[in-house]
Amino acid sequence: MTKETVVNELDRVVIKFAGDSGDGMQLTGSQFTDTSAMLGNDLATFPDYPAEIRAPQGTVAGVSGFQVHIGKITVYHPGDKADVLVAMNPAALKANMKNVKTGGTIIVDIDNFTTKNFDKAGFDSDPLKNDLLKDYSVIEVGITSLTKECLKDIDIDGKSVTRSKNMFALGMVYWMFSRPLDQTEKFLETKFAKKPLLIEANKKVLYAGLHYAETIEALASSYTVLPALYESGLYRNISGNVALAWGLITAAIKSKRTLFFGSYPITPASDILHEVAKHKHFGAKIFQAEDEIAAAASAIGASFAGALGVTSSSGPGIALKGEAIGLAVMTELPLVVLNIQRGGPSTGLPTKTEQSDLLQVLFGRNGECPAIVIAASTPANCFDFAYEACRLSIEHMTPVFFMSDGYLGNGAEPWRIKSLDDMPEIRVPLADKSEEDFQPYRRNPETLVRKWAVPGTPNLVHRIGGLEKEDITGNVSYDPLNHEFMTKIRAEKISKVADNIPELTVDGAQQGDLLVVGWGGTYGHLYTTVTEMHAEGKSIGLAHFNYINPLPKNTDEIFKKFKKILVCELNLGQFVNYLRMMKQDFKYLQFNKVQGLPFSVAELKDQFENLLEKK
Amino acid sequence: MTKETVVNELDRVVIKFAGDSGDGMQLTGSQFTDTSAMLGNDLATFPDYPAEIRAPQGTVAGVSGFQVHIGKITVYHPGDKADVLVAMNPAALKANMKNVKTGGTIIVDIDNFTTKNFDKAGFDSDPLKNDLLKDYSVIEVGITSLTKECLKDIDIDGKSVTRSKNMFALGMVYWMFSRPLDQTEKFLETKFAKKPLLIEANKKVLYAGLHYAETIEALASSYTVLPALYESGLYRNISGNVALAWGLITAAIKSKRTLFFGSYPITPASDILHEVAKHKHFGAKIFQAEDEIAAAASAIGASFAGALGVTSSSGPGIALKGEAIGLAVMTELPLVVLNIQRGGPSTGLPTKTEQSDLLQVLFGRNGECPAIVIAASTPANCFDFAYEACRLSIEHMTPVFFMSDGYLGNGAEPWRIKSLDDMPEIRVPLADKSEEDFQPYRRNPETLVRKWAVPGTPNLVHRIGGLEKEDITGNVSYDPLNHEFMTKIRAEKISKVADNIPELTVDGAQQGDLLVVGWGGTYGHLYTTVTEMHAEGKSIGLAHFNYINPLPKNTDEIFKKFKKILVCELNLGQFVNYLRMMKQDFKYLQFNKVQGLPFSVAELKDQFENLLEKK
Amino acid sequence: MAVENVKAFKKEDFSSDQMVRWCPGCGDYAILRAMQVALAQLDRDPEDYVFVSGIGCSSRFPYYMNTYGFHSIHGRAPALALGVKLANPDLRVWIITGDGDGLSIGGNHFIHAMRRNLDVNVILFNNEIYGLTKGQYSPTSKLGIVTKSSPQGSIEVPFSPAELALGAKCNYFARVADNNPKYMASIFVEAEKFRGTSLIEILQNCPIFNDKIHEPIVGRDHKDDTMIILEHGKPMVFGKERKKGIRLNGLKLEVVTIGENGITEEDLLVHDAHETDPTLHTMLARMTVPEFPVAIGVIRQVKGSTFNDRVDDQIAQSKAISSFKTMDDVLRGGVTWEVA
Amino acid sequence: MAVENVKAFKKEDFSSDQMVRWCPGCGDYAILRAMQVALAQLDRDPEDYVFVSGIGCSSRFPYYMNTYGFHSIHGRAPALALGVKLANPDLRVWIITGDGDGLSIGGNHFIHAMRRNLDVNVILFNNEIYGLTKGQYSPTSKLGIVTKSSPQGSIEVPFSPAELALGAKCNYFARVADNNPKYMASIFVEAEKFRGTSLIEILQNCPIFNDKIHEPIVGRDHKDDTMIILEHGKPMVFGKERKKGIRLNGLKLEVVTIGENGITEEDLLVHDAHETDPTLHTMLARMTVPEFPVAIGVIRQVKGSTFNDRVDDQIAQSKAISSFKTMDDVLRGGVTWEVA
Ligand SMILES: Cc1ncc(C[n+]2csc(CCOP(=O)(O)OP(=O)(O)O)c2C)c(N)n1
Ligand SMILES: Cc1ncc(C[n+]2csc(CCOP(=O)(O)OP(=O)(O)O)c2C)c(N)n1
Ligand code: SF4
Ligand code: SF4
Ligand SMILES: [Mg+2]
Ligand SMILES: [Mg+2]
Repeated sequence: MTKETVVNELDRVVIKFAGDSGDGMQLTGSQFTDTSAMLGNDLATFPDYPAEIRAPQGTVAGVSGFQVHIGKITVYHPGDKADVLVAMNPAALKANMKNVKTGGTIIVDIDNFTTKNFDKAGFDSDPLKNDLLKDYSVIEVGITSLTKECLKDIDIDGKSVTRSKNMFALGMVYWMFSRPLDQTEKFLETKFAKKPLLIEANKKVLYAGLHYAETIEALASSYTVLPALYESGLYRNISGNVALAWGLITAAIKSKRTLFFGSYPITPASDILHEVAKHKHFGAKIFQAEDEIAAAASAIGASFAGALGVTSSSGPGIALKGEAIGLAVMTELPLVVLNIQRGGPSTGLPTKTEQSDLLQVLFGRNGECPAIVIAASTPANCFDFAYEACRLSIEHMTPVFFMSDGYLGNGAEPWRIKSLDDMPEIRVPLADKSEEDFQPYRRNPETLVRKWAVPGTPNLVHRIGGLEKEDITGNVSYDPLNHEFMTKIRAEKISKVADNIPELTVDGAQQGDLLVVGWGGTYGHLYTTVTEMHAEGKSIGLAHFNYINPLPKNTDEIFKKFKKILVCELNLGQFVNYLRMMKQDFKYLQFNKVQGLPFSVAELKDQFENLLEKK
Repeated sequence: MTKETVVNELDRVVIKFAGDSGDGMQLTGSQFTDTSAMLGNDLATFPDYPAEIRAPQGTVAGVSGFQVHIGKITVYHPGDKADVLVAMNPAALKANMKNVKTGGTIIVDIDNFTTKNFDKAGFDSDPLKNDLLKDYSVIEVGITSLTKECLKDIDIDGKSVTRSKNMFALGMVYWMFSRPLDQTEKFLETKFAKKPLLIEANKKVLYAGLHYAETIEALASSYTVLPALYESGLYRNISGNVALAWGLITAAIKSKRTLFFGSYPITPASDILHEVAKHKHFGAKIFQAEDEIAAAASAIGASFAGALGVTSSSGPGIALKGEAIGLAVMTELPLVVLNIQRGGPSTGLPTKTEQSDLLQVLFGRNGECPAIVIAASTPANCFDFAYEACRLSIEHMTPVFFMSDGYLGNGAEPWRIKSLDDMPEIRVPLADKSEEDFQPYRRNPETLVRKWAVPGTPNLVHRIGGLEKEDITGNVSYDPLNHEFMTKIRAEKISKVADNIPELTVDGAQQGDLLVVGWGGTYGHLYTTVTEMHAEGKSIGLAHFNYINPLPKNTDEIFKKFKKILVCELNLGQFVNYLRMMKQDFKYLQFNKVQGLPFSVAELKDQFENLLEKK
Repeated sequence: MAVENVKAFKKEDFSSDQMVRWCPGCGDYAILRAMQVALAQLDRDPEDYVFVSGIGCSSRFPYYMNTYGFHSIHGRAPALALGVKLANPDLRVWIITGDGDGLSIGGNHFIHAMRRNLDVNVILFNNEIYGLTKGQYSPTSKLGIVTKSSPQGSIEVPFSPAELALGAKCNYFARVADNNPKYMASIFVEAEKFRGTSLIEILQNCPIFNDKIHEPIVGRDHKDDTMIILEHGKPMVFGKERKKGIRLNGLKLEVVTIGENGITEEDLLVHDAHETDPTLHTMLARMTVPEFPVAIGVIRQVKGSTFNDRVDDQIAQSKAISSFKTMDDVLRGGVTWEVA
Repeated sequence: MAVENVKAFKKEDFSSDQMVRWCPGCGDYAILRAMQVALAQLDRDPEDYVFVSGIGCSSRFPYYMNTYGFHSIHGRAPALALGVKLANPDLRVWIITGDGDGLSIGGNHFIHAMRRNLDVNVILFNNEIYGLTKGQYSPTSKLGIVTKSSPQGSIEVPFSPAELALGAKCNYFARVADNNPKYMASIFVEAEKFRGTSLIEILQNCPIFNDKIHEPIVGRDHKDDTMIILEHGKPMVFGKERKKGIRLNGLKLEVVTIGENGITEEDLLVHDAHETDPTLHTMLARMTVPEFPVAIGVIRQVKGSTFNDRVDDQIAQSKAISSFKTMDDVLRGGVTWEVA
């Protein structure tokens, strides 16, 4: 990654509430502000009222807005573009959509998206139905009707009902940014001290909004890395899960394989299924399975039959796939397993981000059962690493785990668009019918890869399965020495993948005092912090891993060049422990966070500075 | 373990073939001998014919036997007691059963077990139906009828059919000891050179026996550790899986919990299910589930309702239980998970022993999901460690993995019988209805254990689940800091278990040149080798781990006392890698074997001597 | 039915302190209320109930009941509940599941639960969609439905929960709509009294992701003609004017009008929920609009021994005949020897 | 039936070089032979077939067929086979499973396979026992059976594979006994020609762990009276003298004797395997000894669109209407901007 980047952190988030003058947006915005202030955030706000006192309802002129910029670290201005826009009607959308970051989240009250209102707002057609908002994460909610429904048992007038719908929007935003409700509750109690019914109603709607966001598992999709210095080229905005889906399709086309995608919905991975399902025109076979096991097993069957078998899930679903993945290891078939991580253990925190499935994908199978593990590190490079997962899986005839997380998957960033031609060749180790004396477990002596002999091909008829295989013939074998041989060769085959992946690179100082080590979705924050500090003259470098098993060949070399190594992860220390296994000779420090949130630059800087001083 | 032990290794196995004079036992025995000789085994044989030339059929006097003792290392005599007895009729059983090691395997041709034959042999009743063979692993096979069935399409006379049944027995024993068939095939070709039908018939039966043993997953159940110096007391012979089952029942009785056992059959764990199913008289609830997931989930439900929930399986089934075990971690309920390991990956080698599921049980779950892991190390101490698994699971309200393997589970050894009174107290952290302001996630400040509040109890009504819990109340919480706090407390709770387990002890030298490290089922071989070498004056000690997570507190202390540490395992190095994570400061050497077989003393000695010399 | 409530519980006694988190207008609210009303009519204390659920919007249910509750993992509630019930058969166990939770990932546990006949109640919230994961088609979604995961329409033939359950040896099946909580409560009460697995399918509306999917059946303005409430021992009459009925014609059911073509109530089928042969129950459960009204109420209710009783019987039998009285008897049984 | 075999295959062409490992006398041998005979009658080359199995004695089957084969993991064969078939719909896919593999751990995939109607064949080896793991009761074992895991007798009500499958929307169900390989082969040939999921239950004997369990049905000396072979379009006659028949009486089946009480062949049911309503098929499939003969042959055979066709239709439709012709169109579609 050559481009210069800056981080837009979650703790420097910009939210814009916009609606008609009567929609109570000022109040909503200031409630969010006050609550955030109580949490100790620094902030800057920018309310903008309509020019006229009584602007015509539903027009752009009548839109009232409140922008708030909050941050853990000092915030100097109300923010340029919003991460989240709440648009209570089409006019509010029209007035503010240009000021939403590409990839940002837009919450709209669909109840107000009527033809009449489009007209008033100056839209030609329904902006939710055309391509206009393609690059935003749009959450369509019937705020008005849900508010009404919520208050149907409370005896207040219709106007009060309508007025309280801003609380629904506020509740949703509170959920997305994990804000407590007590400040606003107190506010409501004071404001409506004499109208207890209104207190009850407003609170009820506030909670309804919060719970609604929880129920529909609404995620804040702001992402960290915004390229500042662009290379020239054509750009688009892209979210991690979409980029990932496209990477898979691209790899299938390039390798001339049918893409088979078997999945069972789960947050935050479902969007990949939704996205690939839109692209059947390339011949992709999409299967929404009855469960995760069927999803994995079907992908293995498809691979056996010559397709590119892919399966996706998040932690709990990946746990269920372990046995099937073992079968793919034993049968040495391609299989791409996508793990969009979320907070664990168990059901955990489905909508929060975490990196705590690393050891599971490395070791969560019975027996000696090695698999390739790679991780994307930005939303856009989900495209590249999804492609890479397919390439490695096919070229090495073995399962590959592709690791992402809720933060990457849902986040978006500008992407310099690649073309099919930019992507590396995928060498498919197909056996063909002219094969002489075909043996299913004969291997390429260099890569140790067996050939892919696809059903339907004459001359290659053979049978495979989960029992230990005899070397070369692939027949069932209980022979002790054969078992040891095969166990070792399966391990060796995976370590040889190191010859087929790029070396590790370092950002910032190439040697010196402190090497920051990270992997996966933390790249944006680590990169920003390290390069900023390096620019300030600190002896600090960043080695960020996309390839985890096997590790890049030059890992030792790089580790040797630094006095201290600090491994930063959103878990209790899984990669650092893996490094202790694989590279025991180095001493590792670790910095961990398990809050369902990404790192913040501020906390990282703190850590790094501390360590640099201590030397 | 204070008693002195000697090893009876697989490669010093004694097999006795016995039948009527006409049954061809001499030929069978010598075939086994020749085949073993060709494999490079040292051996000693002892044929014993009936005294009379034509002893009456079916009587003890008419029994013809052939004993063979084979070994990788020098064998000086045909062996005392047999590891495996093949008894073609009741008389052969009668004549030889005293000379089978307790816990040994007896293969009988049930077709000959008729009342008439019992009489002739001098049995009062059917020896297969009464308690007589309780302490052996008896394989009942209809050898005669299966042979007939097998040859029904080959046109040879009845006598030739009957005569070839010894080949069935031989085929079975070949399977059990992984012998190749070619030597015997050649022999048959020569012997019956002029009668091609007999060649075909005998070969067919030989293979039928081999495949039959494979199909019914016959295991050779010889075990290694035979106590030589007994403490005084009452002894019995016991196999690992039976000891384990009894340990569970004992723990349930001691803790006054209903034992709930939920399982799905799988080799080599099924026998535990069969054994507990025999003991419903203690109120145990046994559930043969529809699959492993249901087995685990049902055990969790039972634990929630106040029972001692246990589930058993082997590697592939454990893979399936991962998600459910995560739920038990999150809900902090007792759950004992028994993993009787077999050769992997995938279906692998179902009847062979291996230690390759360690990393799976340590890390095979999504999220930060710690569990206690302990391992038995001899068949008899499966009793103790099963009990211990229950104790720790209840006292610490958390899942415990109990690790055994096919070798331990199926093997047997003499056991100095324990009594309920010998077993340590189990302190059940029950909440009772007088609890004031009960909160499901309030913890014991020392152990961090929450209380077990059992449905049906007034005043303790509460709800739990897999979503992250709020500290103290146990309500669903998405709060970032609470999540970090809970994640850490779950980890800390498990590390505090170290206060409730014994320290690690060392056999042989207490300090010095070489510390051999092992865990689980390899104890017998490691112990024998190390103590023999120590007796010879070598500076060598053995630290064998039964407690794996957490590690005993004094682990560092012991590691420090040796110059070299060698970790020996039946896998590619899982425990050693775990030690590299947990105790990074030490350097580890490793010795691994992945052949589906236990270590042999010879190969261990070789390794150890090499290392001691190199110093 | 004679409802005893010697303890005079109120609905609120079964209502937990947790805030209910479903979307406004969700059909789940009515089900929750009906359950609280139902349990208040019975005489068991809150601590005697355990609500076990999987994952889904519906599976949040246990949090809102002031009883013991377990919000478990996706699809596994029947297995978990089996452990609860066997561990303590005195507990009254309710399984809460959705069409995705129960019939997709949980299908295996579901069918095995049916054949075992454990004494539990299963409430299947059938909204024909995955609610919690934001609207993918489920195993009960109609062929052709456009959802997030089926942009061109679903290509899966749906299950009928009733047919599947009856094919799996289910002994008790009832169906209710979410817009009649009072009637629902009465069915809950009945189910609770039935010894064995009672399965209740609820036609539940998800206003957010699959709004009005049951409207052709449950819609206020036509429901009398599109639903038929079956009552054991009563003729199968329905319709606003109660003029329509169900008759058997060979092996087919047909809708007839009383008074037309000489048809009288005598010609109609009389509902026999207790018939052991499931043939007619399956046919009734299979009826669907527009041809037929959808059958509501207890369609099948056949007594049989329960799994928990069978487990306990074997324990009792085993206790009676076992020669082992204490664990030490076991440990010391068989061949032993003394070392001095 | 007209069997074309333009390629003149021999049974041996479908027989692999692997030694068959089942116990002597195992019913699996006959099934293997029948399969080889059946495929030899058809005109597809060995490489066009894929046999996919789970785990169990029965699941060893693919090793012995000279075709592509996949011995997968326990219970998951239907899911794996779905991937094979969708990846290449030209392949002829056979799923081999056992009563444990298919109905215990694999129950969920089994029922979902039934409703989807993928064009594959499923052979269920029903020996009412777990063979490979040495004899525990299975989901089809009879209540009360004593096995290794049920020393006091099994307490589980068994599934009827037919009822379960039909309840799950199965379109093709046949049943055969392992002691009539010729007839079995003819059914395999028919199933292979059927487009959709064909389920064939085989009453298979396991002489080692559950010997003669089907004897009351298939025993040589009485089988004419204890089995009825159903043929589409033919009256339901059976018995050694072909004097017995099946008649419908209200909603119940009954066995009648031709010539007694004035009964003629006219009174008997005529088998209609093509009837879409599964009611009668379910009743027929449910018949069991001693009251009834057990139905053998193709009990249900109803055409419907296949899952693989539906998948391919959507792809074709999508190709026809999509504005994206190349991947680059997708990558460059939507809002983009140029940086110089
Ligand atoms: C193992 C696993 N896989 C997938 C999910 C994601 N998931 C949660 S609920 C659900 C479907 C819920 O549908 P349904 O049971 O119909 O409940 P509803 O929300 O409609 O009430 C899915 C797929 C999960 N939580 N765990
Ligand atoms: C995940 C998993 N669980 C359990 C097993 C053990 N297992 C192998 S086959 C089998 C049952 C086989 O029964 P069935 O399908 O009826 O086949 P049969 O041997 O009777 O032909 C079991 C429980 C396994 N291999 N994998
Ligand atoms: S998404 Fe649907 S089912 Fe879920 S709570 Fe909302 S309305 Fe109810
Ligand atoms: S155990 Fe039974 S089913 Fe398995 S091969 Fe032997 S006879 Fe056949
Ligand atoms: Mg649903
Ligand atoms: Mg079976």
